Amino acid sequence: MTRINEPLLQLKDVTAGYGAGLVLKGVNLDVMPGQIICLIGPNGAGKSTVLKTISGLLGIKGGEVIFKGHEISTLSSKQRLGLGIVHVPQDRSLFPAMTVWENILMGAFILKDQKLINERIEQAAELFPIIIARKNAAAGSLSGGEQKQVEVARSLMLDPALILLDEPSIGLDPKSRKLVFESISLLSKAGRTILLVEQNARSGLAVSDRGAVLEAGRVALVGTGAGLLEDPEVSRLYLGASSK
Amino acid sequence: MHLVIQALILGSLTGGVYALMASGQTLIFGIMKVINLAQGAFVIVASYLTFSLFQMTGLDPFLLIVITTPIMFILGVATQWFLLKPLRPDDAAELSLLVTFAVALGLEGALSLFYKTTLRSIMPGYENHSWTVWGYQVNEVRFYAFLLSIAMLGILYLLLQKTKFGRSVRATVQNPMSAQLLGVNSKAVSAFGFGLGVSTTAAAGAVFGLITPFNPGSHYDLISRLLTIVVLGGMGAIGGSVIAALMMGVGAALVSALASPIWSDFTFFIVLLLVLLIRPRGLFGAKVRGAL
Amino acid sequence: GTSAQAAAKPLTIGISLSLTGDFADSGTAAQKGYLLWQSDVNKKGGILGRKVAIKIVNDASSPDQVVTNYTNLITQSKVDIVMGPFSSLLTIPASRVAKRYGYSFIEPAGGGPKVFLEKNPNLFFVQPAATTKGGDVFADYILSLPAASRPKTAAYVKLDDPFAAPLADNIKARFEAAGIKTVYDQTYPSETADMTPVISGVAAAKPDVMVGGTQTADAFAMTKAMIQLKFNPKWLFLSNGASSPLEFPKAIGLKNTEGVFTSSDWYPKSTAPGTAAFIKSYISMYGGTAELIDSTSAEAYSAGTLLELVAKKTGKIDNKTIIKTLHTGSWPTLEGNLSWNAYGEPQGAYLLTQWIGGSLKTVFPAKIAQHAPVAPKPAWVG
Amino acid sequence: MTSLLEVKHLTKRFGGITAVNDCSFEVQEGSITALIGPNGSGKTTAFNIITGYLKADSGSISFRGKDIAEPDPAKLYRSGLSRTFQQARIFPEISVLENLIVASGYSWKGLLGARTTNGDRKIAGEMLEEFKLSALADFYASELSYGQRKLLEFASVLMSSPKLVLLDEPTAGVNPVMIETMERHIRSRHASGVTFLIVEHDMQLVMRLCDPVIVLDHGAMIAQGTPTQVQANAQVLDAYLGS
Amino acid sequence: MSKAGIIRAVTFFGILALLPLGVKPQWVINLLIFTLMYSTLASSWNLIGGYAGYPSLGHAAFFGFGAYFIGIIFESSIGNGYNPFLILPLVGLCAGLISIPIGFIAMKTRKDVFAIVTITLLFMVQTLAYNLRAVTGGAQGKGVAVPPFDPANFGRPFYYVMLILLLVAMSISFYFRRSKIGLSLAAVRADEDKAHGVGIQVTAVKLIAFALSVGIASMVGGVWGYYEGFIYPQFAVDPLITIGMVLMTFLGGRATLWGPVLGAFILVPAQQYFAYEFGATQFYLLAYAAIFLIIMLVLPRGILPTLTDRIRIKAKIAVEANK
Ligand SMILES: Nc1ncnc2c1ncn2[C@@H]1O[C@H](COP(=O)(O)OP(=O)(O)OP(=O)(O)O)[C@@H](O)[C@H]1O
Ligand SMILES: Nc1ncnc2c1ncn2[C@@H]1O[C@H](COP(=O)(O)OP(=O)(O)OP(=O)(O)O)[C@@H](O)[C@H]1O
Ligand SMILES: [Mg+2]
Ligand SMILES: [Mg+2]
Repeated sequence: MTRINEPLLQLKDVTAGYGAGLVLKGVNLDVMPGQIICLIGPNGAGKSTVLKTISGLLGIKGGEVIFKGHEISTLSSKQRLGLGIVHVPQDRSLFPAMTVWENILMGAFILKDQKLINERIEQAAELFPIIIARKNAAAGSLSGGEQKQVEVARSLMLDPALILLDEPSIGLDPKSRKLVFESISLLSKAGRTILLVEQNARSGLAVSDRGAVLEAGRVALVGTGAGLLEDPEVSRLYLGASSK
Repeated sequence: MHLVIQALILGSLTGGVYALMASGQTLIFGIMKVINLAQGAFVIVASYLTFSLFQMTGLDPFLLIVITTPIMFILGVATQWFLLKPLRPDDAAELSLLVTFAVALGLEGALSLFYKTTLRSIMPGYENHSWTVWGYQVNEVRFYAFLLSIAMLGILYLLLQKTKFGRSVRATVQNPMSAQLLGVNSKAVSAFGFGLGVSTTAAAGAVFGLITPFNPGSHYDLISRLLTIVVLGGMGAIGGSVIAALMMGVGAALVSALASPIWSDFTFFIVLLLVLLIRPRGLFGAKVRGAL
Repeated sequence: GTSAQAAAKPLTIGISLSLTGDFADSGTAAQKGYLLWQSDVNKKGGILGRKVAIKIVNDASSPDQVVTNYTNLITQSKVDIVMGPFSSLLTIPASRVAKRYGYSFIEPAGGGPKVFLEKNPNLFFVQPAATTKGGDVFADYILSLPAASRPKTAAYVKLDDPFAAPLADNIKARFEAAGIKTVYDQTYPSETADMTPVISGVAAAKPDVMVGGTQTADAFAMTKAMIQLKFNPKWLFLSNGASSPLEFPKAIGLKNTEGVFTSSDWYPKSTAPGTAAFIKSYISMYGGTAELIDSTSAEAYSAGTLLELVAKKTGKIDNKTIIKTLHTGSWPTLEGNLSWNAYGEPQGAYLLTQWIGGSLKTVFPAKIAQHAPVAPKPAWVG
Repeated sequence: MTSLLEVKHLTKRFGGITAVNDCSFEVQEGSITALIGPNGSGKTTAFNIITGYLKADSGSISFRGKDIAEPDPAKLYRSGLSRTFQQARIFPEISVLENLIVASGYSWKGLLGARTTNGDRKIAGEMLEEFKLSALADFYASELSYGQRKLLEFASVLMSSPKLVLLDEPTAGVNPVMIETMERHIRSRHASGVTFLIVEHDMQLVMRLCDPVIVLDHGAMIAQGTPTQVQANAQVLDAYLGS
Repeated sequence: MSKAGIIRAVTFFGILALLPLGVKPQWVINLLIFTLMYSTLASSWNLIGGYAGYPSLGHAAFFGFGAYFIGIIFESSIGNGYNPFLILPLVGLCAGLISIPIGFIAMKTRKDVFAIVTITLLFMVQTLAYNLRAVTGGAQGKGVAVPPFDPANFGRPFYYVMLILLLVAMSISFYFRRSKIGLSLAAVRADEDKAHGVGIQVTAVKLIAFALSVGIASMVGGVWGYYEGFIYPQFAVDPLITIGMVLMTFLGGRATLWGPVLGAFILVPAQQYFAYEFGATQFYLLAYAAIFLIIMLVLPRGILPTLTDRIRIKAKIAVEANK
């Protein structure tokens, strides 16, 4: 991948909402290739909504979503997936009545090459042994954290250009959380671009190249991950004072 | 004793026929979460199709299944695409009840226009043949239907559990949003799955037309039985619905032959109630962790 | 002036029929009979110079709709006369509406005991006898046989409805009194689609004669079950369904009909007055052959005929006249000579018919028989 | 201090998995006890059993000194035990405000009264204000974001007057600033005598707030003590915190 | 109640109460009787099927119970014709009492299973109606004595009784919406386990809703049996009656006050009119099905909820604009 100074993904004045009201009121955001960018902000600011407009779960009402130089906002989710955009949503996204194994296979739904699939499963299993250990368990019977682990493992089945991770650390125990953040760094090192939403903002910003603060449907602030972490104003408003 | 054994034979054969009808219903109800009140009407449509094709071509009704299956499939896909898909996902399960009821009425109306309401039977000449085995009568058509239903159920089971398509159907139903995110064309898959459920009525319709006289209104009697079988078996559990259909067939036959037909359905309903009270998810319904 | 105008005004007759739903089959047959009569009577110049205009509406086999329909016909469409519906179950609510507004109620299809218990003097049932007496003629025939060749044992299988079951029970009472042993007696509910378990029970009891109190679909299903189970009693009587010249062979195969007894009010070979003309005009209107005419059509046609006869006799056609006139004398129709008791129960008898050589033939009473009864019944063809 | 909740030899199996394995612990009245452990260690299952949503295979539970033979969620709630769910469970088809009112618990007589009284609205309104949800008061709860749902559920347990509150990962997905608000509420309730049992993976919060800390692994208790003790425990480091 | 609501209710009931005094044709009254009958049935079904989300398919069993109750007591004599109406509260009370153990058992299951359990109940009651011949007359049916009302105004008493029953059903419906019972039912509908867990008297409110619901249905059944004059098992305990009330409720809008009434006022006249006018051409089923599908596709959540949702969304935009 060439590291030119052109963003992989660009949101230009994106407006979107559910039903009639607007949740996103003109979001502008550039995501550079190979970077990890962390989106933080209060609950209900519209972070998840931003990710949905990128992956195509939600149509936009105005503005542009540009991926590799092309406007993609009219494409279906499947087409966007074909372009290499993978989205791991915030809510539980496993198929509860299917086994863990079938869930993992579903992650590779658009792949045809069985060998490649097997390889990827092996790689994912190294990070998250649970997908082998609980292979035949119904995914819905797993504990919250276990499910999150399977979800993250599932997202590794594809080799996407852009990964949208919506709070991957929710429900994870400290050990697994560390693993997840490590694998995010690894993915990025392997050339993937990652748009991460985190409430666990300190951990999120720490692994990120850049950070952005979303407030009430608009991007209020952008900066480097470290820069935002240090900013006392950001700390007070978004990171909480007591946590360190 | 002779009577009991004969009733057992009759009951299991009839149960096989119902299992065939219920298989598609189970697929649609359990896997697609649609309470399809039109399944009985689809069976009758298939019976008429077979009837007409048989009259026109003289081909064996069992052979005609090859032709009627794709037709029923398309009918199912069209129903899903134009009438069920537009429903909002939140209340689709309940509203599908209404839509499919209207579809059933519409089909009944259309059939009455074309065929009038005369009772018809498909009569290839062997429809009433029976083998005499140790003094017991085994009806040929029902026996074939029994085999056919086992084969169909096997195919359905394999299709749903072991293939990529089957996985995508189940995935779409269990979590449409995340199926979409993984590249499943959930709209097409839903339509296809519904079509599949309806296409099983092709075989069921042929068999039904062979063993019972039917008219456009015959679907009313079918639907409550199909629903009960599906629920008793545990919604979506294909194997469960076979057992339930057999239970119903055998139970009804035994009570009819030994006690009185007027209490046979009653007995079956009592069984259903007891099963549901002890196992609210039906005989084979899986217990899920749910929101805990 | 006014009388000529009144004469020119068509005579409107309102009828509600079950054209969809459970009873649609017979409802349609009745519709054919009514419309045929309308066409015939209008060809003759109508009734008393007035064209007959029949308004048929659908009750979809629903009792709510039948009440609505007769109320609408009488109070909205203001028809001159109403006639009866099909099914029989809808007859009672319908006849109550007619009576409320002083309308006569000539009805071709509601002949159950409760209909006559309504004590409705406006009602006239256009069949030879109350429906439940339909089997008496079969009992007459069996009991007319020499004691040695009579059946020794009998089975009764009957549909739980207001007509079929009492009909079979009437036969049973007569048989038992004559010493024919009952070896099987069961009622089955109307939604029984699969008759094989019941028939396997009958077969196990090995009766000489089997009496089926049947309606339509159940008669077909029952016969199919008998064929499948290879159960062939020496005498088989099916009260209804088997009497349908069109449907019965269609449903079970013509060859299998051989030897089945049933009872008829009207059938194509009937010698009742007007039959030939009726058949001719039926075929010219609907095509087909005489064999394909359902007796329900003849019943409906006869209901119309009664109006003609009343008008001819009295020179008037209004509800009061109809009611008063029909209560006296006897009235020749396709159904034979009809006369009624005070509450519309006809006082005649049915004919015993049997499927012989592919069609229904009268076999009893002997003096009008077209063929001798065939017994024992030949085996099923399969 | 006396123990408010006592769990003895609790065991729960699902097929081949032993989710809770002969587990015993106590929650002292007036404490803020933490229940921690790796994913799948049985914390939620223990909660589900204690609150009557699941039946234990064996073991006993006593609450307020009384043995609870057949835990029933409603009865337990009325006797002062309320909880939140790991995956926030709100009533999606009723409004955010009414979600709080429903959870406030009402008597038989109250059942016949008005759907929302002015008093209800005032108390619930204040609570929504605290969690920045007032603008959404009349919206369906199904329209909330993930974190807002967690906040709503948390707020709803504060609506009644419980003796013991069980919180299952209350802060997951909640903004750090809002976590502070939560913490404040927990402390103020605690000050007025409410006992808490909290499952939480946010160790900083646990260390700040809770004492004692109980650690589960594979369904069994492996450690118990003050935050500092637990943090230093080798087994805990290995199984849970990672070295 | 809001001012607009009071005006709406007073106008609606006012017009309906005065109508028979001006409108003489019995066919209109007859049509309105059936319309009011289904409005009441749908409103009563809404109590349990709409507010509580328990889709009962067994209401016709209680409807039939009411019909037979009246039929059995008044088989041979009814005095001045008004006695059957006076006994209706007793009918409702009995049905309500009977429903409590039934509901207690049936509502232990999940909601979709509940639908099947209740339809099973319906078929069981129908079977009993057929087979308990000594009481019900079995398949022979049971006649009710003919009321001695003036034919010119024959329908009027039935009309007013149906109207009163509708008023009762709608009042209960209104009360449900405005009381904590309604709020509790809404919670039960949304998440019953959780509702149980926050101390809501789940069983009690469900049983109250069920008992009131079937109590009203049974009273309507009583009036129906009397009006019809003759009761057969397959008509009195008829799945189509249940389906009718469900369809109307869904059409107008579940869990709303006016939805079920609206649904009935559209469907009943349409159905009866189509059957009367087009029935003979057999197009009636097609036309009926078509209307249905069109409404479902255009207003997928039922008429009222779709409309109020549009209004709500407008309000939401206004809120956003103010922010
Ligand atoms: N399905 C929906 N229907 C209607 N409104 C919604 C829906 N989902 C979210 N919203 C609204 O959109 C706004 C933004 O929601 P979003 O889920 O994007 O927030 P978020 O920033 O991801 O919050 P959180 O940190 O809590 O996950 C919220 O105010 C919420 O009320
Ligand atoms: N209904 C069930 N069927 C099968 N296994 C189950 C079921 N419920 C829980 N389990 C299993 O029991 C174990 C404990 O689950 P539990 O949800 O209690 O974990 P937890 O400690 O809450 O984990 P987390 O921190 O991830 O929420 C897990 O391995 C889980 O897979
Ligand atoms: Mg979010
Ligand atoms: Mg947990």
